[in-house]
Amino acid sequence: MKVDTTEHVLRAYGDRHGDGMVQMSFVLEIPPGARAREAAKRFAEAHGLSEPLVATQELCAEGFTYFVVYGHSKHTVDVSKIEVPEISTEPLSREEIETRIKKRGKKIVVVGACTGSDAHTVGIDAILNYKGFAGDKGLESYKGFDAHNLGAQVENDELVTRAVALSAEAILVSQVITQRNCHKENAIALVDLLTKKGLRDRFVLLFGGPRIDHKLALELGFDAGFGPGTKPSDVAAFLVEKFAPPSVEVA
Amino acid sequence: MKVDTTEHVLRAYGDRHGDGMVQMSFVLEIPPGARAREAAKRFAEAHGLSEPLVATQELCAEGFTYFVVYGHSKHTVDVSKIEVPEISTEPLSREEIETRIKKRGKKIVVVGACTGSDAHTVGIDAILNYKGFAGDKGLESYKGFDAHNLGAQVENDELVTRAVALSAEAILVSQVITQRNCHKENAIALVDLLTKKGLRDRFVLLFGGPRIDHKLALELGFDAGFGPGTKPSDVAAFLVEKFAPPSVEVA
Amino acid sequence: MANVPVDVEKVARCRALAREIATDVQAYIDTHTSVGAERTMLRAYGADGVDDRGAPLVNLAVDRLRDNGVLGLGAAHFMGRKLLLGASSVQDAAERMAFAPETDRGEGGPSDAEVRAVLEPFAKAALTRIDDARDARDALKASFAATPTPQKYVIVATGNIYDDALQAKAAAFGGADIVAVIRATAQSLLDYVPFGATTEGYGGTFATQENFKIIRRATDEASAKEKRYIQQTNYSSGLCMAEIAWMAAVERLDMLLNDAMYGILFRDINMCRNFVDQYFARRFIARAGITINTGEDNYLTTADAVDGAHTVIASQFINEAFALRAGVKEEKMGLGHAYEINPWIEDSFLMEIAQAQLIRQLFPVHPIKWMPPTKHKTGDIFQSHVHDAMFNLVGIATNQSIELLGMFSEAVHNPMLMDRYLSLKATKYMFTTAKHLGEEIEFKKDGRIAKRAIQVLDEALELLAQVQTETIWDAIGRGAFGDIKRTRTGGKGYKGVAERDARYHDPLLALLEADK
Amino acid sequence: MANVPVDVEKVARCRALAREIATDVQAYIDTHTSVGAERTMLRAYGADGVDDRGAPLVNLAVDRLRDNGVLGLGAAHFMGRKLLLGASSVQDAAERMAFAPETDRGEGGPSDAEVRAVLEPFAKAALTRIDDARDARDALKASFAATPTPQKYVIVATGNIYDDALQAKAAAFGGADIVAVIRATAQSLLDYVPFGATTEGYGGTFATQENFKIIRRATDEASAKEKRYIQQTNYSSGLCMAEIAWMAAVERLDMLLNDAMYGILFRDINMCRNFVDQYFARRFIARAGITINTGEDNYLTTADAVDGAHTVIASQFINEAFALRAGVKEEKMGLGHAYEINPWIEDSFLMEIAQAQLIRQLFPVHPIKWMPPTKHKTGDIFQSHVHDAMFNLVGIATNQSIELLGMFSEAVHNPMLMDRYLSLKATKYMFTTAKHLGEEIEFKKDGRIAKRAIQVLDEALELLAQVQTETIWDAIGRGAFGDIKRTRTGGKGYKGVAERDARYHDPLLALLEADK
Ligand code: B12
Ligand code: B12
Ligand SMILES: Cc1ncc(COP(=O)(O)O)c(C=O)c1O
Ligand SMILES: Cc1ncc(COP(=O)(O)O)c(C=O)c1O
Repeated sequence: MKVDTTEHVLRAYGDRHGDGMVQMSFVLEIPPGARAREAAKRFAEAHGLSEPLVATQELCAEGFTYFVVYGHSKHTVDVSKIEVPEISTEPLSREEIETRIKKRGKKIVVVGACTGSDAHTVGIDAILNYKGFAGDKGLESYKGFDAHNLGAQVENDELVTRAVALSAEAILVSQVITQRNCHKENAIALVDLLTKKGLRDRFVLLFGGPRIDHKLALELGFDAGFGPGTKPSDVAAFLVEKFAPPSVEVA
Repeated sequence: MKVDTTEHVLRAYGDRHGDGMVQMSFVLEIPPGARAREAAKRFAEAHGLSEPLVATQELCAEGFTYFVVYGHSKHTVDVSKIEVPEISTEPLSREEIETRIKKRGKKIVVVGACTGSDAHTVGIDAILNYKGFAGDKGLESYKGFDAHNLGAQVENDELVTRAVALSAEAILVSQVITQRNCHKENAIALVDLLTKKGLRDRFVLLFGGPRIDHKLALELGFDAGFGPGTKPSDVAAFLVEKFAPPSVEVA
Repeated sequence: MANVPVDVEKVARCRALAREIATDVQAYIDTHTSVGAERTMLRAYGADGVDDRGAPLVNLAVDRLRDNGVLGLGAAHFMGRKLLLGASSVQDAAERMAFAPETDRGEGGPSDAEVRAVLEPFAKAALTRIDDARDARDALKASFAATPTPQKYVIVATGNIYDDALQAKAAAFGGADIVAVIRATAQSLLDYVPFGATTEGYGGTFATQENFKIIRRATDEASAKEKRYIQQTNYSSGLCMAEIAWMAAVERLDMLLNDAMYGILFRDINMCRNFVDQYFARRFIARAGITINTGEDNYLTTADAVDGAHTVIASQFINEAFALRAGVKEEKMGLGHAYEINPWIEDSFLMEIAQAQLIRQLFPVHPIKWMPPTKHKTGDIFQSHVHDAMFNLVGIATNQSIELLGMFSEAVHNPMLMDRYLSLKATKYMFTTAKHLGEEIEFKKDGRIAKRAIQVLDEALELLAQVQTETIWDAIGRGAFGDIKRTRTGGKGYKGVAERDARYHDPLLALLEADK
Repeated sequence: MANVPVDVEKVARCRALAREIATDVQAYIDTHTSVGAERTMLRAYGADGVDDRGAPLVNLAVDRLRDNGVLGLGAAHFMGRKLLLGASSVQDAAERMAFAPETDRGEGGPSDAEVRAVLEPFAKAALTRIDDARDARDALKASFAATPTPQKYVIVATGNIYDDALQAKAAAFGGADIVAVIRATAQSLLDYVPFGATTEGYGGTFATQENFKIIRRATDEASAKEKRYIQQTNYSSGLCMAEIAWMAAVERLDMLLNDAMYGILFRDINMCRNFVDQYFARRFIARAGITINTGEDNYLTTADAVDGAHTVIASQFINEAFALRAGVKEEKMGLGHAYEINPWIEDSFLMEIAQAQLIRQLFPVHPIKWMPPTKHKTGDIFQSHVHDAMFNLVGIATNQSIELLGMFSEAVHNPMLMDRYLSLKATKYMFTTAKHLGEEIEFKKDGRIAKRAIQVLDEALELLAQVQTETIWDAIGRGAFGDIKRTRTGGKGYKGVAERDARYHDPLLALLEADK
């Protein structure tokens, strides 16, 4: 863990050091007016804002008021206490990746999909397909990877069946829809399924999507999590560290 | 006090009834990344948000990150407990105002100013000058009012001197600049000054400005407060109720 | 109005090519049917309801035909037989189709002519039901002043139809002209339509006939309150696109998301199935006077919006050609496009203007539907709001017909009450402040905007020529649209397609096909 | 570039009338001085420091002259005498002026010629100090690529100079080209310049020489870091406008808010005082190569922006005429205007385009300064951000030179770190996405935009003709600008004005006046 500043206990910063300024917006079911303003102030105060300023209150639907409030938050966050698991893999060059896998002697087989009813393939395509993301080519473009993209709306069952059939070493799951945590449910169900089948240890399980981070992925029983902005080469590097560590010298 | 809904205990409303959704934005002195995301989450949680979603984190200055966070606020506000003093004056027609003052037998003399170092005259001008505000003509336009607008940057001392000299019955104070509560300080200083001089009871004291409300004005020792959107006719009606109540039948 | 240069010759060639592309597919459509199509016919004749496990009666009836290998005769054929063989009503006939112990192979007994004859009054009743809904809509609409364009279209998507109704009214209060209830993520791939009012759905709310009614009631109430006709829309897509089209027709919806190819590309629905279904769907849509919204905007979420601009236009010509074959009028074709260019590209605004104006000119009587930026949105809701503002500006300047409003929270969640309110407010502002901008400006000849418009149309023409040569089946196979590749027999729902028997005849379909 | 029609004849008449208006006032200026002007000369010669109660030495020295009724001889006269009578330095001379027990009435002793002679080297040294700062600025600026227009100007205003410095750097990081430190509300009316670094101010931070240095250091560091020249600006306004101009000159500021009439109208500073002071201020500004920003934008905060549009233009011609008389080059005249029309008015955007483009054409070589919407901003920060976006769009399309960026929190508070960051981000977006829009479009002949431009110029011409007839003194008296009325002898600071004695001569002023 790196510590970034000598000051660990942070307050919000707006105008002057330590002023704790934060902005909030919300809707309450009350028509605008003096009482609504007071309600918004108290609501803001309940969040720990002092001297809340109700910048605007507008009728946004019959009986509902939209508020913008500013206030000085009393809250602090002690960043020295934050231990976030981070993927420690250093970026590797394409050559390094190819060489290491070559040394290992066989391709790394990966299977990826966007699971459940989720049809957002752009993310998993970015990681797996040749085209890649932001100029960084996908796993398909590496000689060392054998990448199978099952596309969207793949049920966990089918994903596992295909992974077994292809003798995959890693399973890459993408989840974009997160309404009422359906991504978590889907992910947990996959881990459960693998565990039940006694296959959990056979695969390195990667989880990715705009609302995914490494911490969450670990909590859900995956081996790593990748969030927004992930590049295919990040994933390649991670897998190479797993399957072809620098020391490995096998046939 | 009117009660607007049968439900008194309000939560924020975003997507579904009772979801408590609120939006926050703030800056913390930490560079973006996994730790920053976690810091923002904890910061949001400290405000009572559950399942905080860090929608964005961006470097907005060296070492500082700007965050947008959404979350489900656990806080509620019980609006049945809110008693806000409200100016109870009903709107009066121009004729009614003029007739009542005529009956009273003498004009209502008012003196207004934007005080201290505040140079924002647009508000007080809107109330006092002929032109008025949003099509509603100012007090100057009424036969029953003798309105003196001292303009901007008027010191409390001078305001009192002029009010006495003009035999004013009401003093109208406008304050627009509110940085670090200078408007409150200015207002309190005026009330203190009048009290010290034994003149407090001689005047009806009105306070107005974009950050002023009736409640605040009363707290500061004024007789009434007027916020954004006030029309001159609101002020006229208030003053007429004070100085020429319907019953009054003097010469 | 500022125009971009458009070569009418090229446009005519685009249309001719698209017509040929559709003709090729129509030959297939006219000789095939599907479980979805046949379920629709049963519903239209009047069958309804679910069994105790929630399975719709029409599914039970049609699945049995498919399992028996007689789907190609058409469900009407069997319904007619049941009616002739003693069923007391359409409902009873459908129930017999589903549950009767004996297997009906559609042979023997009544003659085909008798079958047709017995169905005739029910077919007419079905039409009347649609026509009545259409007339009711027309009458209600006529009681209000016409809505100026661009019409403001917003989505509600809470998953709970009652929250949706509340938010729909809130949207109308905020200035919306059109309210869409977004569908639950899973529904497209369900090969049946859920039943009744629903309160649980991820990413949206199930499209059910009861839910349609609930929102219709809410929007009608909103119309009365706001003194403005509030339109309702939903999705005629997925494996039940035709059934939903019928439901929408009788529940008086005003618009439907309906595309000849969206399901293939974005839901991996089998091509054959999708082409057949879209035709049946559109026959009902046409009769009902519903406006369709096509889905070309989606291409720009998977392909690059600068490189893929012409694919949108090529596809619009194809969608138009398909729609014409199903009897849909140009005035009811809300061809889709979108503002999806990476906003950080220099002069991206100029390219968006070129595209929007070009499409406006290519489809002058069509109520074209314009989609907001989505792909390049991030969680920076403030920046997102500005991005939408530019979209709105082009919308008013190029007079788009239907504008789906962008939401500043696009990259975060389905729009919340406040998000929608603010979006509507910002749009009203733009449509007011820049009201006559389009009339005030002209584009430089040979300028960037003009050149871009010419280039995009040229590329669209080229693509259409290629698709015409290779057929749409193969074009989709190589990823011509949205960078997505699909095979002719792959994808979902292929098993639900059947070749029509030579004796296939559906009197209601025949009536619908008599239009135009 | 899209142009609005401009009648060059009318423009020439506007300029001629403005010249006459300024000539009338210049006759007054040339025969008067003020405490502020004289304090400035003392500072320029090298006097500095405060007494133990914080009163600046130059105030003590000049107040004494005024109290003695000899201000009309000019402070230089007395300084020269003190130097001739044994003062060891300029500082010592100023101290003697302030504290010497005997009263110097400026008569007897050294001859006027001797006085001038002794001051000559100090006057030259004063010029050199200014020129050195100017050269240093030019050199530093030349070491970076030129900044494209519109240049992005933001304000910092924490009240604490150290927080300001942090925020100035943050602004540069975010993309700002120009950083202004907004002044404390009270400072304009102080008849002295506070001393040293300050950490308390309402609504802004005190302008002091030390504070200028602190921000210069911060912006220089930011320049090095961002590899872009970051400009610094402050306010040469209020009762100390000339002193601040001098401080800015030697502290290497790049721009100054400086207007011939702003103080009169918006700070109720006496006209005579203000006209005299602005002349002295501008003489230093001209020499220092500082760009001025005039304040016509303010008129639209008190008057209606549709009705008052022409007052802005009339005043710009007047400000130009005054500035020319003080030796300021057109290339350094950042004439001010603003986007202040009620955004909910139909076609308000078109009127804003007309105004911005007209001013661009009327003042083609001037680095015109454009102000964002403020008056119609509310606490709805989301809507406010969109409003600013439209301002930015017009800014890039009409190629404004200096653009003060709007803040979404305008109606709420002085901009915070985040507000400024987001404003810069949105502006970068607009300047990129619509980069060449101005080159791409043309305005319809006889369209709304063209007509509006013609109307506004006509009205400006009419107003100038009227002001020329009645004189500016009376025009302000009847509220010609910003709906604000002021009288010739009313307002603050009138007591600080003195008629110049026939013997008034300031060698430094003479050198400055030799320019142009
Ligand atoms: C494009 C898009 C679509 C396209 C999808 C096309 C396709 N084939 O993918 C279409 C138009 C079809 C679509 C449809 C829908 N969408 Co959509 N869509 C989007 C949109 C605009 C962009 C998503 C995207 O492509 N991002 C770009 C990619 C590159 O980013 P990414 O997914 O984050 O991937 C990166 C990383 O996360 C990571 N990554 C991702 N996966 C993985 C996996 C692994 C293993 C690894 C290592 C890394 C990794 O690497 C990638 C590269 O860096 C977003 C809004 C937005 N701006 O975010 C909404 C959005 C995701 N959609 C949404 C919804 C609700 C829907 C619908 C359900 C709406 C409806 N009811 O009809 C439908 C149904 C689709 C379904 N069943 O899933 C919501 C989701 C809300 C939520 N959080 O639950 C969003 C946020 C929009 C909104 N505000 O409503 N959508
Ligand atoms: C116009 C304006 C100016 C003009 C003022 C011209 C003038 N002669 O008034 C100019 C350009 C000169 C100006 C200067 C400054 N301004 Co200013 N200005 C504004 C602006 C844009 C609009 C204010 C306005 O006119 N509103 C319209 C009127 C009609 O509304 P109103 O005042 O609320 O009045 C209504 C009601 O409140 C009520 N009312 C008001 N007073 C009274 C009194 C009584 C008795 C009653 C009954 C009712 C009543 O009735 C009115 C009609 O409904 C606001 C931003 C904004 N959009 O709000 C900033 C703003 C108020 N200014 C601000 C600042 C900081 C300044 C400066 C100090 C900046 C600087 N350092 O240079 C200077 C200095 C001026 C000074 N010493 O006061 C800040 C204040 C921050 C704060 N809350 O402390 C604001 C919010 C801008 C910002 N975000 O920084 N400003
Ligand atoms: C034409 C069209 N149909 C349908 C949909 C979505 O519906 P579903 O994916 O639920 O079929 C979309 C998505 O926006 C669309 O554009
Ligand atoms: C030209 C000009 N000078 C000065 C100021 C403000 O400075 P002050 O009021 O402190 O003199 C402004 C305000 O925006 C201005 O426009």
